[in-house]
Amino acid sequence: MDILTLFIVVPVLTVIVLLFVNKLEKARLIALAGMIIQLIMSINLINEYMKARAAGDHAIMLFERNVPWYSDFNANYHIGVDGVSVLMILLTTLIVIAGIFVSWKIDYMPKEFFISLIVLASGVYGFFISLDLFTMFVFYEIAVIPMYLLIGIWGSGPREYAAMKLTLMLMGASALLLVSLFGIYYYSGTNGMEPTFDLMELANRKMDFAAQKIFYPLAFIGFGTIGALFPFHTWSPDGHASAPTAVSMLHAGVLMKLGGYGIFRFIMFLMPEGALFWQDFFLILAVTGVTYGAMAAIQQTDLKYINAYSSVSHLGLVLFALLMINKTAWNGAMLQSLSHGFITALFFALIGMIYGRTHVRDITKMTGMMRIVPFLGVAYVIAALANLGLPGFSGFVAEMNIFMGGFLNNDLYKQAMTVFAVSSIVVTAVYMLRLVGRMLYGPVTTVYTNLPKAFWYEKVAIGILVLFITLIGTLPFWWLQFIQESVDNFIKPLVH
Amino acid sequence: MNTFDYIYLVPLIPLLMFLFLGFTAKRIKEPISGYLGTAGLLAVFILSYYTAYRYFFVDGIVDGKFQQIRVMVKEGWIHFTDKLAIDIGIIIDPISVMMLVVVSTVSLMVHIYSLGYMHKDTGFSRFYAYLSLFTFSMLGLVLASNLFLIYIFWELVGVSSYLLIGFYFEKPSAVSASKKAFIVTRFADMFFLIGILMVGYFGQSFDFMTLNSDSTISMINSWIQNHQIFSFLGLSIFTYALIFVFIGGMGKSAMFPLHIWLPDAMEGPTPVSALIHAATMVVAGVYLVARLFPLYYHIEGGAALRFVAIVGTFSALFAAIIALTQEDIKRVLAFSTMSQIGYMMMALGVSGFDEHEGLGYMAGMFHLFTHAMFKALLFLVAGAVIHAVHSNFMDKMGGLHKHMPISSWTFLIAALAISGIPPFAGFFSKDEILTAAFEYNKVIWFVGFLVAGMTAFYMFRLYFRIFHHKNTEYEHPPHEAPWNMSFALIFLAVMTMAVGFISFSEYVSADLKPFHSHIHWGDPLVIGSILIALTGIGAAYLMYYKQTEYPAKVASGFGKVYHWTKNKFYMDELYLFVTHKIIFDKISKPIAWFDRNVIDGFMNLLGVTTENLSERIKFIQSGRLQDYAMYFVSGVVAIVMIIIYFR
Amino acid sequence: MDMQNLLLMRDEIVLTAILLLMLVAEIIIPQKHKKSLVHFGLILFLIYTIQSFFPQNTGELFGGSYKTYALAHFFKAVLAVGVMTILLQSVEWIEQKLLPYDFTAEFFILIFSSLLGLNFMISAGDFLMFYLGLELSTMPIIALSAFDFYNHRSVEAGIKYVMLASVSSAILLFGVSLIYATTGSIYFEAISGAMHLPLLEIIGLIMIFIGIGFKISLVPFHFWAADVYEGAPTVISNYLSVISKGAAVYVLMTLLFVTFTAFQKEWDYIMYGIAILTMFIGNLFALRQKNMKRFLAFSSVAQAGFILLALLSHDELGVKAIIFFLLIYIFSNVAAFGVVHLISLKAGTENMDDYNGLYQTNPRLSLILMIALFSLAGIPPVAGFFAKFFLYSAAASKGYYLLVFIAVVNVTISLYYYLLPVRAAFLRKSENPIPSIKSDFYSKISFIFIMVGLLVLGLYSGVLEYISQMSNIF
Amino acid sequence: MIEGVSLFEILSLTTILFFIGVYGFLTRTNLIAMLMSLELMVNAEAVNFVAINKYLSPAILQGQVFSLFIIALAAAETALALAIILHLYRLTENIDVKEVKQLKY
Repeated sequence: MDILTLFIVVPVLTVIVLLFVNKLEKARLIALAGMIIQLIMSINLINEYMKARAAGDHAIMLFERNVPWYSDFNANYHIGVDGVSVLMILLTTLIVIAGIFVSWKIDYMPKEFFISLIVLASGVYGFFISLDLFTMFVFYEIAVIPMYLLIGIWGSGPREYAAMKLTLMLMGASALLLVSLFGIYYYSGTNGMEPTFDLMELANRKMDFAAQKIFYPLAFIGFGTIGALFPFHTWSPDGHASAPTAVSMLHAGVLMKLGGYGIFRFIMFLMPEGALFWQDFFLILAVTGVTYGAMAAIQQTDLKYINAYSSVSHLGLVLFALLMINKTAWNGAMLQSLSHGFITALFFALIGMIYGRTHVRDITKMTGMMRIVPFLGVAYVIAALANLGLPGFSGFVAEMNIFMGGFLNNDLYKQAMTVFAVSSIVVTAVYMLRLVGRMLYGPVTTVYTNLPKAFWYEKVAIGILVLFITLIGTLPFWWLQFIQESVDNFIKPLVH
Repeated sequence: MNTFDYIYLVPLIPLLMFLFLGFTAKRIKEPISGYLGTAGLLAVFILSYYTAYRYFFVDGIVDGKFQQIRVMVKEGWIHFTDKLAIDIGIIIDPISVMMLVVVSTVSLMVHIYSLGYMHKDTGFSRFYAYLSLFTFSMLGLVLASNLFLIYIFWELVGVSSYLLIGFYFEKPSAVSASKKAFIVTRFADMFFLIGILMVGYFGQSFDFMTLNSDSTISMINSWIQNHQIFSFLGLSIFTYALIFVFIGGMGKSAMFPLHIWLPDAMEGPTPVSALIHAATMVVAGVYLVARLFPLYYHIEGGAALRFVAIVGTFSALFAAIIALTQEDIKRVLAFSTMSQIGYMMMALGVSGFDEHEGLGYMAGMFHLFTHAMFKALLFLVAGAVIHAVHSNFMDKMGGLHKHMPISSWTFLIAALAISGIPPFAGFFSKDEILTAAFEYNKVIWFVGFLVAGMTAFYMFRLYFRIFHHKNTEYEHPPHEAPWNMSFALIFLAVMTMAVGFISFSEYVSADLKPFHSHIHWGDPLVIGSILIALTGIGAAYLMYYKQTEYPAKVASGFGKVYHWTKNKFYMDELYLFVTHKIIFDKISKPIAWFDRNVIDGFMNLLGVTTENLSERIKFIQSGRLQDYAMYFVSGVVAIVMIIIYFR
Repeated sequence: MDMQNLLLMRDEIVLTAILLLMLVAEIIIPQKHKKSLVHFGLILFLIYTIQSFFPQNTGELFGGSYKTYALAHFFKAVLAVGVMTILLQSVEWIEQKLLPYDFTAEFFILIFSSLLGLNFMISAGDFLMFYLGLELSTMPIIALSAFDFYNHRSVEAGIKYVMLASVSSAILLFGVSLIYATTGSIYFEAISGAMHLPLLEIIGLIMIFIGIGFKISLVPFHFWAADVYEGAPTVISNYLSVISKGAAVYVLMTLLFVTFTAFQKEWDYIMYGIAILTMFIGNLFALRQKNMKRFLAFSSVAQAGFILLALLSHDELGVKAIIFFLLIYIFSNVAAFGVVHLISLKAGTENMDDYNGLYQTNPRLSLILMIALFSLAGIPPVAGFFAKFFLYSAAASKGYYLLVFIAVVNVTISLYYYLLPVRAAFLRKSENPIPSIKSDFYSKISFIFIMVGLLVLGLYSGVLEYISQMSNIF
Repeated sequence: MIEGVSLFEILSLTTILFFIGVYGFLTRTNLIAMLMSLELMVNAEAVNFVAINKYLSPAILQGQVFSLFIIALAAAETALALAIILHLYRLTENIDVKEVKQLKY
């Protein structure tokens, strides 16, 4: 059992154990225990990874393991990590832990809740470690489908509708992805070679340009949909609004990152000419998404909708950066994925906590929360500031990398696009401060005067997230060292 | 040059203080937190003055030129490319050291002052935490050795200003004011950021010493020569980069038209106004231009610098006019601040580069220095008055001279200083600005000249109406401020009287070479500026020393103009219109609608159509056996037909 | 023609034997012990199932009108397993509904004979054998689908089925006669040797394929399916939807890939269209259904459409994909029908709305239902995903990317309605949910077996490799 | 082998017969009548086989054997169908196919 497979085995075991308990107290402890093990393993993984790199192991992927699975399809269980995936795994672990703490007091079907949550997580882990398109796709779908139950059962509002819409849109997107996977697979089989799903193997084979032109957009939209690419983002507002807290956290924090990650790891890497061919077109979509999401967020009054649209805007930046094909921007993209993961998770956690107290998510209906729940209030202000890209928090470093990278392209069109994207920082400030001003500041709403202060488990969850937001924001070079080398490897096919 | 290695302590101390106070804000109560904060600032104060001494008098100057020393704290905090990186470094040169002195002095005074002013305030500890945060950011800003680093601290001072303006966050006006301040400056910062990106892209560096070096400048200039196409309205793209950077400065320094946040910012506690919105943060724009002065001066023959001059001059005039008519004393001071900063910008704009040419530059810095002192003093006095009277409005005041003499005298000193009456600080700096302007352009000089008069007038209008004018009956008679507040006032008053006599040009100059400049007392310019100031004061005396009907007469005489000025030329309304009526209603709302109804609607439409379709075609499955058989047979026939046809 | 050769048709012989034994048992077992007939039948069939896994040497009999080979043998075993699970699930139903009327033995006999027919059909070497197998497999099921006496729906199902089946077999026969006319033989080898595709022959082939398509319930020959499935006893619908359909697919595959290879080009056009039609029609009709049996009927129509994707690639890959899919499809569908059957038997409802809040009262059943439906929808890690994946890749390998695209779009549609029962069972709540159901020992066994199958078959690639060893039938 | 009658004539006859059957099946509403038209189709094929056998490959008797089986199976089919129809009659006092439409949509 190698160091990476454990990341899937442990959740599965956790689920199996969970099957035999019923009480909330037991369930949450078991779930937590399983995830703590994951955390230890993640930290150990980072440690091992740094050791290996320090020892001068410059392989693209480390800790590789390649077990033939469906050998007559050349579909292998091929896993391995590089800097980015290591960080993504850490992100996942932390957010799942935070999610467990947030849903510490979940009353309705707790066992099933934690089971689905961890199944989802295991899918995500698998996605991040897999180096084989087949394996990747399997894990991708495993990660997507539990959302239906999670939103449908524990959600609020029009949960059935939202869950169905989310599932169908994501599955439809993955359908597009599937088609282009077949394209990649069979076009790798030309000139006498066995077709293969193996990423590293495919990298050595040159895919036909005509084919790339067809299959790249399919794949890009397939991944883009879960990454909230502009016209295909519409599942996310409803989905987030209806989802229970922990799920929104995990979904916006981790699941939506699958899009950018997949494009970075698989699509652009395997279809470079296609990427360059479609670059300008998708760039327009991405930039539109950035400003559009921010603009739409101004009008929202529901906390979760504000965040959903802000996610559209910020993940738009990830896609934008990926499309600005150069190293700085890509560093920014990956950093932004991490940063947005933590920030948005923090947001949804806080929203969940406030909603749990006031049972209202409409910012016009509550004021002066700062006085009532100071801890949450301060945390919310921190989250807001981090989200609008205040230096010292993770958002800033990521966005600066993205903008700088975008502007470094020696191409007026891209620079103009960058300027466009930069404008989003103002709009972000507008809706964030509007939210803070309306909800946290101002005179206290008397209805809510005697709400409970933050509980210890809530503080733990928030603490974890804030800690990492500041860690990224203040020590970007530490995180970038992981990202850079992986970006250097994966951008090679695209830059000549 | 490792003599300045300790310098990183200067910003570090307030940072640690902020973290400590921030985390313990609940537990540590007044006044311990206050004392802690002040102690920290005292340390900073001492360090700064020591640094100034070391730099200016011991080892700053090498063969007749002040050295620019860079102390690197963290190389490559972020590596964009191998050339472009955010290095966390500290630059030590005349202006940064000078700013160091300004910031630490004013900040320390404000800390001491607030011990009294914020007494018995629920957010006492929070206040000191914020103050430390701001001081940290401001020190970082002045010491930053890297354009991007300056942007970082730029944002940080912005947010600490936001927090401090919104300090009384249960007051809606304060909340909206803080929001306004942050968003307007943020809007400017967007241009700043774009400017930075462009400068980095063309200049291939973010480091000030590299950017300001002759090699870079010549490189850029030659680039401009070879790429005429990259120009717009005859100015090259790099000039626009500089202008964008300057727009960032306009935002922070409340230059027209981005000044609208400054008056509202007066919602914050008065010490904050003194520290942030009078002495330190608002001059960041001036400092920024001074930082990049070689670029501004040399690129395309200083095209960007002309823009600076024009903006500065206009803002100076614009603000002075508005200040004439305001009723809220803090607003008057705010507009006077704006006007004075306009002055500084003007000074930089009209400045040359080397030796005596650089007079304007020197004068601008000098004015920044002196202005910090007396404007802080003015605000603090205003704070003391408000503290005593519990109101911001002049007509609630009057005849306070006998109640609070210290305040009155210190205010008088400051007022004289700002009006440019010798021997007070303001006179020297302002006079040199006018001299420089005169050499550069008569119109600008004349505007400056006019503004000097207006300044004198509205300052003394303020003075008289607060301290003399009429004998208002107060329900609980106002009394002199407590010792700690008075101490700050007196200290700053002393500074105001003293600093004018520093021969500033010995230390600060555009090309870092000290030169000698002195006042020609016989010079008509000097006489003129003194005279205009005196006339202003005289007019104020006539109109406001005693209650007279002149003011009403004059106001009615001006008629509409008066109303326009009183309403600050309706700038706020204009902005409100643009943001709410246009951006929110005409752009953002439609987008939100579009998203909910068109895009989302389309996705739902897909689902609905599918269901409708399945409802529509259900008749096929009619349940009638013979229909099925019919379909069956016709299916066979159809297939056969197709095959026959396609074959 | 000695015993040794005769053993080639061991499966059929054993099946016939147990069939006769059943008959005898029915006669000799006294009235009061009739109950034991059920166990007797089960045991007999278990024996058959087990033996069908023993290896068997291949060859042909009766001058090539019967031939057996590894894949055929394996597929018969698969069918046997399927029937076995169905029988296990139907025990309780038999005891409730059939014992009183003393129809136990008949039920077993009919099922066995139908399976016998399918076996013959699978290993038919000429049209006569094929036709006999077809009829032999159809008629008992017709009888069974009308087995639920005094229930108008059941009888109606019977009538519809018998009429349409006869029409289709008539058309098939006509086609056969045309082929016979053009090639002068009814033996597959001879025919494929003598084929030169005059129009008459093509028409004949089309008629034949349509006759088979009727059993697979391809659009527009699927109309009987929904009605019969709904009307017939659930056990029978289950059998129809998986066993006879599976066998028919297998036969179509062999005929297309091996025998009438000359006809592939023309047929592919048609199949392309039919596949799209079948998927869309099946899905669109399934969307609306409230009756679970009808719902599954249409879903299985749509599934048939997916199978055609693999039929478009005339190579080993296609064979592999189809056999693997059929295997897993049998498992998933049997599971789904099993749950529906159990609920309709115990709670007397087949309406989806009555499933609301099922999870609260019957967590296990709802889990089984969910896994089965996920497998049908093709969601990992359940086996169905892998089966579908290989179907697509079989089609994609021949460059039918557009068709694959349409197929995955249809998967998305189908996902919608497969989630509806899940929604009812898990998301919805209800005041009077279906009371907790105590399932009997046999169905427990079958469910456990199926669940293990569904979860293991996909993740463990051994099965596919085993199939691919014998998938070279060309 | 009948003198003066070519295979073509016979085949056209059977084809006509077959389609008459189809027509009848589609039009008659009485189930029994439908059964009869079914019989027509099947018999047409039986004749087909015999004739083709006789004319084209008289050596091997595949076709005739086939037709024998067809007849047998047709009988079986009819029996089954009749049984069910009878059953329907017992339930609903008529055998009009138009009434058989409970299961639909």
